[in-house]
Amino acid sequence: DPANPPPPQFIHEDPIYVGLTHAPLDIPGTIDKVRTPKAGAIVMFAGTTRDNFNSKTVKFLAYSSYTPLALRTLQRIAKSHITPPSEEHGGYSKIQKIAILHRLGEVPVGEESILVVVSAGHRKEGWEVAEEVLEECKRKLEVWKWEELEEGDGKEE
Amino acid sequence: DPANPPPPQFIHEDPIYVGLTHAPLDIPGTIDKVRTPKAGAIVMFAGTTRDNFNSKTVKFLAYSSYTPLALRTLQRIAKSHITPPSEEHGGYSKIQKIAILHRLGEVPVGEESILVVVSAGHRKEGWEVAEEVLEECKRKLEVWKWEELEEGDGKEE
Amino acid sequence: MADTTSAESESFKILYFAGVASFTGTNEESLPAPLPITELFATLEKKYAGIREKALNTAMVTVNLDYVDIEDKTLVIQKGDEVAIIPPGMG
Amino acid sequence: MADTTSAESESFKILYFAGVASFTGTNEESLPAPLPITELFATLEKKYAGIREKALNTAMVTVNLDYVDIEDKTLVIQKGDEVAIIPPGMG
Repeated sequence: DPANPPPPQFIHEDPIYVGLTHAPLDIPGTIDKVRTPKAGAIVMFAGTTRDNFNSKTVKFLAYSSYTPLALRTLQRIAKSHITPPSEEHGGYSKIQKIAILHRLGEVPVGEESILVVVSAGHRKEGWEVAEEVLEECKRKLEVWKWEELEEGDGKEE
Repeated sequence: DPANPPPPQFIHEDPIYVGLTHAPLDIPGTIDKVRTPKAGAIVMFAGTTRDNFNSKTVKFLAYSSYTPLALRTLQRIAKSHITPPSEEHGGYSKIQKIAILHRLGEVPVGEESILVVVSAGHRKEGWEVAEEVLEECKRKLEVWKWEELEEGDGKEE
Repeated sequence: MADTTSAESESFKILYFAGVASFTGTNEESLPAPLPITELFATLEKKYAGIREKALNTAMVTVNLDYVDIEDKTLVIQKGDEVAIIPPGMG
Repeated sequence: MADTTSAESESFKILYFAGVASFTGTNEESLPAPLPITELFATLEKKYAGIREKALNTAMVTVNLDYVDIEDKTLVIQKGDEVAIIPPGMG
């Protein structure tokens, strides 16, 4: 029922923050969740609804999920990247904090469907982990995309 | 004169937006500058002041610049990544828009000194160009960093 | 003692998503329990002819939020369990 | 005609940044023009003994916002020019 969407599902167990929500994603609020004096770098990836797919015009994307399982998967992915302090990273963790949010339901053209934000002591680790986390989400997250095309021939992925 | 800093210097020639300012960097405003229906990905890098450097406590970082030249360099770096539409990128440009901002003067611990934001049709190109642009800025930008350490022994880089 | 079991209490819940739900025409239904996990796909194929090849072969299965091996001969879906057919992710 | 030139009008502006400015103790000063670019570093070394090895050897030079080759024998800094010594970037 789009008029009465289920409540957002968030887990905030510092240094991880993950969630699924039908509301527009809050970029500055999510970045603030990973901010820390120990970080020299914050890397953010936002997946947005593009107006075209295989030369067809996209009206919107819609995402469905198996929410309790997807939330657990987000938590597991995020936690797996919080590693103990090590010599290699100057006595600090490879990354400091991580946030992953996925929007559900319709996501209009130009708006965000996923946010991955990582803070790290150094930029190299920030880039590396943010990209890894995004790819893991694409492969493992129990969230599915529906493309509503202008011609009406939506395509499940 | 920190009480009366020089005015910010911005160039906004869509699809590029670059600037140097003594004010805190505006993350959502900068992301909005690269937003476009043609993008499926927005990648952002924020360089932040870390509270430590070589095991010493950092009080703040301060940045000075040769502002007119640095602004010209930012514009040149940004423009160099706006390439013509190509077959390889499905008839679109490799990336859509790009924003680069650098803060000048004191940047307290936890705050941003540089923002690089790139929008692209696909995530691969977004990651690639954002990281390239950041490295070019580190190498070429006429901006210099001063680390104010707790012990008082600041170090020019 | 009176027989207090009903069709519902002797069933498990099964959830369908994305392409699988398009095939079944529903997101959720009840099926009779107990059911050995090894018989799940055959049971669904009997109900939805063609679903195995079209949707199940690339899917995974969870029982009560844990991924399971559909060839695990020791695993039997019990009444009240929540089973889900998980199609591949977004890629 | 009266001689209207002054020290200022016969000079160029030179800017120092970061480590170079720490060495010179100033961010900006005027030097007499014209000056062949090939003599710039020697002129600065005469004024700030040791600056060449400590700061100039890793620096680049701009004249009126354009990077120049300090070995370019055809290039002479003119009065009113803005010259800058550019230390290496942040790395």
